Formats: sequence, C-alpha cells, structure tokens
Amino acid sequence: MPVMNSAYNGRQPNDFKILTELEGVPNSRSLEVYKKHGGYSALEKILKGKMSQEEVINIVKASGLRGRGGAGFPTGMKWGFVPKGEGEKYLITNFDEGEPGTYKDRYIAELNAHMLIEGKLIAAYAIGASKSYIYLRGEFYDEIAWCEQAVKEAYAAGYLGDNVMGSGFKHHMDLYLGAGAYICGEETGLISSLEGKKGQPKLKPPFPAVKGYLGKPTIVNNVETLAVVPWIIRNGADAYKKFGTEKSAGTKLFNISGPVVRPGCYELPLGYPLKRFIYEDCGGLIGGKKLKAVIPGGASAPVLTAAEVENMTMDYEAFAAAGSMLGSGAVIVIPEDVSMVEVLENLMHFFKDESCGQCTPCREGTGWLLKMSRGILNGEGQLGDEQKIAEVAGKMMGRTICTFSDAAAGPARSIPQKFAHEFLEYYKKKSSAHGQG
Amino acid sequence: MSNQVTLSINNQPVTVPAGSTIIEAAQKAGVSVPHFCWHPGLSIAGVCRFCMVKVEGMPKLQIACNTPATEGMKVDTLSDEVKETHKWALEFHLINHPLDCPICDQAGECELQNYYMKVGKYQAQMEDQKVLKPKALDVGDTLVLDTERCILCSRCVRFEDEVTKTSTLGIFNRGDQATIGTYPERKIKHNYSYNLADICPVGAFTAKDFRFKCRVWFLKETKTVCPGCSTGCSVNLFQNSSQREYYRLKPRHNAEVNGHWMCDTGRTMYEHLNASSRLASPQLEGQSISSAAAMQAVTDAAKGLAADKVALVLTAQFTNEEYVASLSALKSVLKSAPKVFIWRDESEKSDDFDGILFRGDRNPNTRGMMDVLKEHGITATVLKGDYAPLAAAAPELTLILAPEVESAYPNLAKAVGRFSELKKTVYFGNALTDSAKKLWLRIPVKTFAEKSGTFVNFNGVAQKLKANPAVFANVKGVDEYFGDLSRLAQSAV
Amino acid sequence: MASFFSAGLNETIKGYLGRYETKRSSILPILHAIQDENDWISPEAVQALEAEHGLSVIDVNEVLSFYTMYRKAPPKPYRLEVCGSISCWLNGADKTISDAKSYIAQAEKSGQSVPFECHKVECLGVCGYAPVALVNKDRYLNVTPELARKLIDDYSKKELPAAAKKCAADLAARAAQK
Amino acid sequence: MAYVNVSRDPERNWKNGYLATSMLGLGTTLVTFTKQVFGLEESNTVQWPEVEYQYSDRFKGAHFLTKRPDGRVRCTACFLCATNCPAQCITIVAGESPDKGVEKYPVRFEIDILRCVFCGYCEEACPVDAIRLGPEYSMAGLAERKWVYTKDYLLERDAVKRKVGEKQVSKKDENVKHDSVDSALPNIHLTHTGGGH
Repeated sequence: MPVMNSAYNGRQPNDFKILTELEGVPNSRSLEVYKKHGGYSALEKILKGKMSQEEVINIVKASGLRGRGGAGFPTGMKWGFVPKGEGEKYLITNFDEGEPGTYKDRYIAELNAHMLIEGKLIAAYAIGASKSYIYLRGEFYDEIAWCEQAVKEAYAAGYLGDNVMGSGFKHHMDLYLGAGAYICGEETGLISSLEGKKGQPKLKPPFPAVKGYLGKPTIVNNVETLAVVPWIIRNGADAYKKFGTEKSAGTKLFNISGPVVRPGCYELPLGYPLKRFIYEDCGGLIGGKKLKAVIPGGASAPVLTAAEVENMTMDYEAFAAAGSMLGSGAVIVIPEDVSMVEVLENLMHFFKDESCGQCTPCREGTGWLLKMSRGILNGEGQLGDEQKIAEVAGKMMGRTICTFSDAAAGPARSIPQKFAHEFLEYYKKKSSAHGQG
Repeated sequence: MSNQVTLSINNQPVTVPAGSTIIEAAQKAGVSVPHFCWHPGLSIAGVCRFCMVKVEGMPKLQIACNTPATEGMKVDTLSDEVKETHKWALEFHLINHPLDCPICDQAGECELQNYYMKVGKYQAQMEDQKVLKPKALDVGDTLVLDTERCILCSRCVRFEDEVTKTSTLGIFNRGDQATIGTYPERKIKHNYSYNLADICPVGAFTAKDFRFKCRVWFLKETKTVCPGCSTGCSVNLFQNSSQREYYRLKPRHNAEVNGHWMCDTGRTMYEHLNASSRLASPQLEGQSISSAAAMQAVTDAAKGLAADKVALVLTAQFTNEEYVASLSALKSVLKSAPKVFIWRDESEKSDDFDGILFRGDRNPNTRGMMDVLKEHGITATVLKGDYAPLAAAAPELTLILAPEVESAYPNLAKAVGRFSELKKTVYFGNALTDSAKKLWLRIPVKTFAEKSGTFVNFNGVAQKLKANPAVFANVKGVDEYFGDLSRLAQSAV
Repeated sequence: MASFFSAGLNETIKGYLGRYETKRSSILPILHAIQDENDWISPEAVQALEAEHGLSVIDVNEVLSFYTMYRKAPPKPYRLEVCGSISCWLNGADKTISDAKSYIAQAEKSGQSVPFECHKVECLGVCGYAPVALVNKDRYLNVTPELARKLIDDYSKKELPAAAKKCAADLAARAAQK
Repeated sequence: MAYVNVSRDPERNWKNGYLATSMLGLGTTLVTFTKQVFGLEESNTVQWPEVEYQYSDRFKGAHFLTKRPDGRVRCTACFLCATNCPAQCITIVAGESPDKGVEKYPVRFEIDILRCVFCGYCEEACPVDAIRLGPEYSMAGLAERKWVYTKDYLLERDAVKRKVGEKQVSKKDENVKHDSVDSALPNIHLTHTGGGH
C-alpha cells in the first residue's frame, strides 16, 4: 500500500516537545519505543499510587488544559461534571477529524497511538468509565490500522482488560468507524452516530456528561486533549502551565495548510505569534506571494485579514478578541491572488454538504448561503447581496441545537464584512456584461 | 409547595409543576409561543427552532419547548428580538416550501399559514430555485405524502416510534436534501394513520379520505364523542353546514379518555351520517309513511298486549337518555317492563384491546346501557349469535333499537334475517339492506351527530353528545319516538 | 433459504451484532463490512439485513443515506476521490479534478474502458499536503494533475480488486435473472 | 331629517325658467334628430342585435375559464373564488388531475349567472389567473340550464373563442413546475450523490 510521504518537517525547538517527543524517532509507533520514552508510567503512577479520581481531575484542572477539539472547554472541569458513584459511564475519543485544515489528531496516531490510549485510560479512571471508544473517521484507513494495532498491543501488555496492570481497574476499549459526516465531530452528533443512528446532534440539556451514549454519563474528548494527559500526570500541572499564556496553558499542535513553503503539524506553545509561525517556521508563502487572509482555526473560524495577522498571537483569548477563534489550530493561509468570493463559495459548499438537516435555520440556511454565493460568482449578484449573506448567516447563529450553524456563519459573516470590495467587482462584471450585451 | 415553581411570562406570574417546560407554562398562562415540532403528546425534538423566547439572564434566546421552567424565571415572548427571531425562523421554514396552498388540503388549518399571518407577513427574500422533492406519494390506504411541503419537524417519525411503535417512517439523506419517507414499497398500515395527517403542521401528510373533498374553512366543528367503540374518544365532528354534509372526525384532547389521538376506525364514523346512506322516512311493509303514522301503528300494535308479549331488543349504541325514555314509556304503556334482550354481534370480542385506544366492544355505551337496566331492575338476555331465546319468547311485538354504526355489526344481515321471522318487528335504525326490507316496520332515527345525550365509556367516564341540525327534518330520536308512544297510548285511553 | 451474504460476511455481521451495547450500534460497521465485500450496498442487502439479522430497514436506510462513504449505486472498480475543500482547493484541487475527469472521459470517448470514476469529496484530513486524494483505500498526497493521470494509468493496469469483481458478478447475475 | 340646500341662480329671469329650458332641450333634440336622419351626423345608438357593441377590454361581463398552454383548464380548484363570492354562485367539485404536476383540478365548475352580481371578486381572488370576466354582455336565455354555466361552457363556448381567442391561454407563470421531478418514492438508492463526502 502506498504510504504518505512521512517527511513531516517539524522544525521546532526541543523544549516544546510534549506531544511530538517521538518525532523523528525510528519505529516510533511501537509500544517499546513509547515505553522507553516514559510511556504508561503515568498510568502506573496513578494505579500503583492509588490516586483518587478527584486527585487526577484536580491535576488536570490545575494544568489549565482546555479541550483541543475547537471549543476550548476546560478538560478537568468537564470530567468533574460526571456524576460520581456506580453505574455505567463511557469515555469516547473524538477522532473524527473533519474540519477542513485540521490534520493534527492523525499526526498523533502516526507518531504513536499509545499516547492516546494511556491518556484515555487515565481519563477513564478519573471519571470511572469501564468502557471507551475511539470514534475514527472512516476515511482514515492508515490511522485506523495504527490505532487497531496499538489497542491490540495494549491488551496484550495488560494495559487494557478486566484488570488493568493488576490494579483491579477494569477498562475495555473499542474502535468505531464513522462513514463520512463532518457533523459526527460534534460531541452529541458523535454519540448519535455511535448509537448507530444518523449523526444528528442531541438536544442539550441533558448534557452528555449526565446523559450521553445510551443515556449514560459520557465524556467526549479530542485526541490531542487526551494524548497530552499522560505527560501532565508525569510532569505535574505546573510543568505544563509553564508553556503558553496564563489563560491558555500548554502547547498545542498547529497545522498549517494552503500554499506555504513548509506545511505540517507544529507543536507550539499557546500565545506564539501567528506571523512568526507563518513566515519563520513555515517559510512563508510559496513563490513569495503576499498574504491576503488567514483562517486561523479551521474552516469554521472567521477570517483574519493580513493586517490583523500582524500582531496576532495564537491563543484562545487573542483570537476571540479579534472576533475569530483558535478552533482546532488549523491555520489556512490565503494568498493575494485568490478571490475571497470563491473562498466563500468553497466554504459554503462544504457547510451545505455537511449540515445534518435537523434544525431548520441550518438546514435551509446553509443551502441558501451557497445559492447566494454561487449566484454572485456566476455574475447574478447585485449590490447588497454580500450584506444579505452576512445577515442570513447572522440569523442562523446561536439558533440551532449544535454550533454547526455558528461554524457556517463564521466565514459567511466575516468574508462579506471584511472583503466587501471584492464582491463589488463581481457585481461590476455583471453590469459591464450587460452593457456589452 | 416544593414541587411547584412560579415564573413570570411577559410579567404575568404563572405556577406550574416542577419539571415543566417554558412552553407548557406559557400555555397555562395563555401566552401563545409559536412552534412546529413540539407536540404535547410526543417527545421533544427541538428542531424547528421556532419557539425561541428570551429568558432573563441567559445570553442567547432559548427554545421554550426544552428549557425547564425554574423558580423566579423571567420569560419574555414579546420583545423585538424575539419577534425578529420568529420572523426569521419562519423565513427559513418557507424558503424551500412550495407555493401549493391553492391545491393543498391543509390550507386553512396549516400552522405555517397561520404563523405567517401572525408573525410573518414579509416579502420573501429568497430568489433562487427551491429544492425539489417527490410529491403526492402513495404511502398507504389512508395517506398521501408530499415531501416538498414537509418542514421536517419529525412529529410523524416520533408518533410512529413512540405511539404506535411501528416505525415505518424515517428521514433520509441530510442537509436540505433531507426527505421524509417510508422504505420503498412499504406502506403505513396501522389503525392510527390519520393521526399523522392531524399532527403534521403542514400539508405533507394529507388524508386520502378527505383529499380534495372540501376546503376546511367551509367546515364547522362540533364537540362530540366517537361512537366507534367503548373507548368513546372525544372528537370534533366536521360538517359543511350549508350542504348538511359531514366530512370527517378529528380527535379532541381529553387526558381522561383518548389523550391526543383516535383510531382510523373511528374516523369513518361520519360516513353513515350523510343523507345518501340513510333511510329518509319510516317504511311500513315497504311503504313510506310519516313518523306520526308509524308511531300510531306501533301504538295500535302494542294495544292490549301483555308485557311479556313485547320484546325490547337493545344495542349499546344509544344514549342513556334514550334507554331511560324507551324503558319508561314501555313500562307506562304495558303497565310493567317488557322482556329485554341485548343484541351483540356474534363476532364481537369485547375484551379485545389494541393497547392504544381501540377496543373489541364496538358499542360506545355498553356501560351506560347496563347501568340504566340495573336502575330499572331489569335483567336482560344477551343475544350473541344465538337468537333462540328471543324466538322462544314468541313476542307479538318486537322493538329493536338497532346499531347505528352498522360496520360494527358485520353479521347484521343475518341477525336482521332472524328478526324478520318474528311477528311484528319495529326496527329503529337506518338499515338500507335487503334483509331489513322484510321487517314489518322500519323507523329511521337520529344519529349521534344530531342528538344530545350521554355515552358512558368502558371506564365509566360519561361524556355529552352535542346536536347538529338534523339531516332529515322529520327523523326523530328514539326518546322522542317513545315519548310519542306513551302520549298516543295515553290519549287512546 | 440461501443467505444473501457470503458465509464469511455473515460471520462478520454476527460478530458486530454482539459487539456493541445495542444492536443498532452495529449498523455502521456492518454496512462498512458489506461495502468492503460487495463494493456497494444494494437495496437487496438492506432488505436481507432485516430479514436475516433483524435490523429495521428504516434504521438502516436512514444511516445509509446520511453518511456519504456508503455507496448506494454500483460503482466502478476504482474511485479517485479528490478533496475539494478549502485547503486542497487553494492548492489546485479543482485543476486535478477537472483534469482527471476529462482524462477519463477522453479515454472512454476513444472506446477504451476505464475502470475509474473521479469525484470531488469534502475534507480528507491531511490538509498540509494538498491536494489529497484517495484511490479506493489508498491515500495520496500532493496529487497534481500529472500524478492523478499516472494513478489512473497505474491502477487501470492492475488486477481488479476482489470487491469490484464481486460487484460485477452480482450485477451480471441480476441482469441474467431479469 | 337631512336635507340638501340647492342654491338658486341669484338672477332669476325667464331664461332660467322651466318652460324656456324645456323648449331649449327639445330644440337640441330636434336639431340632432334632423341631422342624423339626413346623415349629417353619426348616430351613437347601436342597432343591437344586428350590430354588436364593443365594450373596452376591462368590461366585466360573463365569465370564462382560462387554459394552460397545453389546452387544459388552468383552474386548480382552490375554491378561493367560491369563498370570495358575495353571491355564493360558484359551485366547484374538485378531483385528482390526470396530470401529476397539477394534482388537483375542477371536475365540476359551475356559475349560477342569475345570482352573479358581476363584482369581479372571483377574478381578483384567483391565484392562478384561471377565471376572468369577459367582454360578453348578452346573456339572455329561455331555459334554466342556460343560466348555470358549466365548466365546458365556461371553457369552450363560441363567444369566448371569438371574442377572447388567444388571450384565453394564460401566460401567467406556470404553476406547474414539478413535471421533471420523479414522483417515485424517495428511494435513496436512486439519489446517489456521487460519493461526495
């Protein structure tokens, strides 16, 4: 089977290496290599040290770790929502990496899926779950194989099973494959999918931490979030807090895409300057083109103009202050020669295709947004259409079960607002065509 | 009390049980919150996003159907922000909704139309081609499905999953291609299918039975009771009053009896009400006579007969008042009670129950009839397939209160055949069948739609019938006929 | 009555049915398994799932129609699926797609049968190495129009995958039945 | 009681008197009559029924039903005309149209012309431009059946063909737009989306 060119060029200072410690290590995916680098010692520390669930949760809380899937919700707090006591609980890993621009989770699997498994075991111990799932994208054929292999190894080594490392802690893990639906990356959509239904998000309340998979308390965590947990347990919350900013602690995998010289997955501390990342770490744009805009957190993040990129730092607060979001840390670089109207049409096509069709504003709105932006592209637009797009998108926001409509509204509001002049050119084309005709 | 919470809706305080949602509280307070997917008889879907209200202290608007009411909560449904949200929610519902109103049976009772008049009334902004989906699909003997009109509120899917547990419907595909449907070639078959047309807020499901028959704004509804079985569902009966034509029945919410639903069998209970299926005037040995003449004939026949030579055959399809009137009249005319028989169809399995509403006892007033007989101290003989006890009594005059809903008596013709072998039979009923023509005297009676009175259901719940104008002016109720009888007998004396 | 599925597939299906907390959860993996063997999921397969394994056709059809990876019509033996989402599009995915499509169309015009179809799909999740494409289950990065042509040529020379052969045989059998 | 105050000419003389003005009027009549008898002036009187008067296009005379380009009746039996009719003279019985794109059509469409007040509300209410009041004004008849206009009469009578002709085919946006949609069950196996993810 032809394998991807695994020359992942992570050119970064050594002190940032938490998740990417195994980068460049030969045979990195094996259990031996992982153990050599301290693998499963965090789990051992918890189980042998008989740490209580609260202690584990408190360490994670103290570390300031926030969900790396996009929303950035504090992880320790999320675990704390799970009702204490007996009863079936579930832990699910969200490996449905579908946000355009994002390819960090699969990189963790490529390095070593045991990071994820150990993280999951620790999380499962903290919330008292005896069963967990890894929900993988169906298209990730290589990653599925790597994860399957790792789970098998973990079972064989006694890290999974009825009696984990002889401690009496019981935990089983299974893989579950999606089948091509972006919405299954939403936690309740993922739960629906795992229940064998359409991946339609569920109404909240009740929240999944109380009533999730099959009505039982369920925690859904991103791969990156869980994979970093063993390091935090090993080195302590303070060590992790040393990285990043005060409110955005730790490091994060940033994945850059678009026409840049050195694309790839980079582990950087939060608060890292965006411009330095694009121009120094990634070598700038191919052919020395000028930057027009950046989508900083995956397709659903509102765009930033080149001017806004100048002094931007990559952390939750700075992006939020600029009206955008860190999201999954997927930086999409748009060069000067690309029309923003076409970018909008491309993004709207994605959101229209991926809307689950449950809530009316999103189901009808995404289709409408695509029709309008396509109309403008085809020269059928008229002055004010770009405002209408922004208005319709604004009316979809915050009015649906999940945040998919907000995601669609991100680009649909920001592009017409920040690049209105580009739309005018399309309207002009229409009027000049009429003039000739 | 701790299990009650008090909140204010538009500054109007309302107290509801803890665990209620805002929309339930609003209903109690008499505040209408627009909604499509929420239905009090089904689980909460929260997908139409129409019922948004402002809750003080919450940054975003909340859906009223899934937000629990809490103590001291302040809800606002009238602010500009809420109104604007409703307007936009409607716009999203309408952009791909076809302009079918002129040919859609739902028009006039369509929630989309009503809300458009109430909260919408704007110029449509969408100028692009609407999404096209399959139309006028045959999904069973009772329903037509138009997937283009569907607003995907999922009420029907939930009804199938939760009430009938048949799960014949699903929503396929996704995004704006999402389409409601059955599995190809599989039809909706259960006995509650018309409820799907009822709960559909738009015209996606329409009843075949009512398809193109009449526009709903010509119909007037009467609150009455379904005569289809001993459950006695509360219903609304729809009549076009200018044509004196009945078109349909719909369930009326009654928590004690039927909740929100009724069965398809009950829906047919309008068919026997219309003139075309009824006897217009009394028939004495095949000759049309007036009601007065008919009752004179009965009075003459009863004259001088001993009480045990008169048989009264009852079916449990009449009101308590009619049983009382007939028994009292006969008692006064004959000086003592006649022999009373109860006629039940031989195929009847009175203990049958489908688990939802429909019962094997197809008579609406069995309990009421038994109560009246008990009050009068009468023990009746049941005729069920075996008519020998009646023949053995050798009555000179037999008065039969025949079933109004003849479809509940599949062996009616056979029974009538037996009755025709008796001496003088007076048949109070509307039968047009051939075997009935052999009877001595047939007298048409008012149907449940035309009389007031009481039905007592299997569970002892008494409900009143409400009278509509009679289809035939000369046709009377059983109580009126028997009133005539005792008056005529009196004046003869 | 003979089962619609092969013995091996039946075993796999039974395995999935017992693997998760609810029977319904097994629908997605079962559909994957059927597709792996038959190359697509036919209406007959859906009905057989109900008849032989008790999975409701409505539940199965809802899932089948919701997820895009399931093929609801018989496909060609090889599918070149090129990501057209924003990152790949910025790096010229459109060119790759239109070129590959016209390459296939041209070859077919000249009478050749090409065991390939080309689709635009949404994000494949390796956005740094755009454009990304899948040929059946094999992933390729930086798929330029030239690479796409090469892939089409190379795969066309190979022996057909087992699933494609099964699919063709099933269709032939169905046609013969009619 | 209400009354109207009619102002009189302040200068009352014989010219304003009854007799003088009457004679003046008769004089005008006599002059016009003489002119027309000798053909010096054209007469406005129409020699009906030998000559037919042409009212303007906006005249609200007897109704007719318009047709679709394929010749079928345009009416979709929505009952809006019947609902709007103040005289309640329209009777419609709807049925399933053989044309699947239309669904509903009038099996019977009758107007009791004796009850009609020619207000034109039916025309106004119609959402599909199916009913119009035509230029026909002569509706006298001897038999009752003549005064209940049937669907065929409303669609096909000679007077309409003659006077309205081509205009009977309505050019309003076709309400039929689903001819192309497959009316089969939503069979997902038929709607393969091309493997798009």
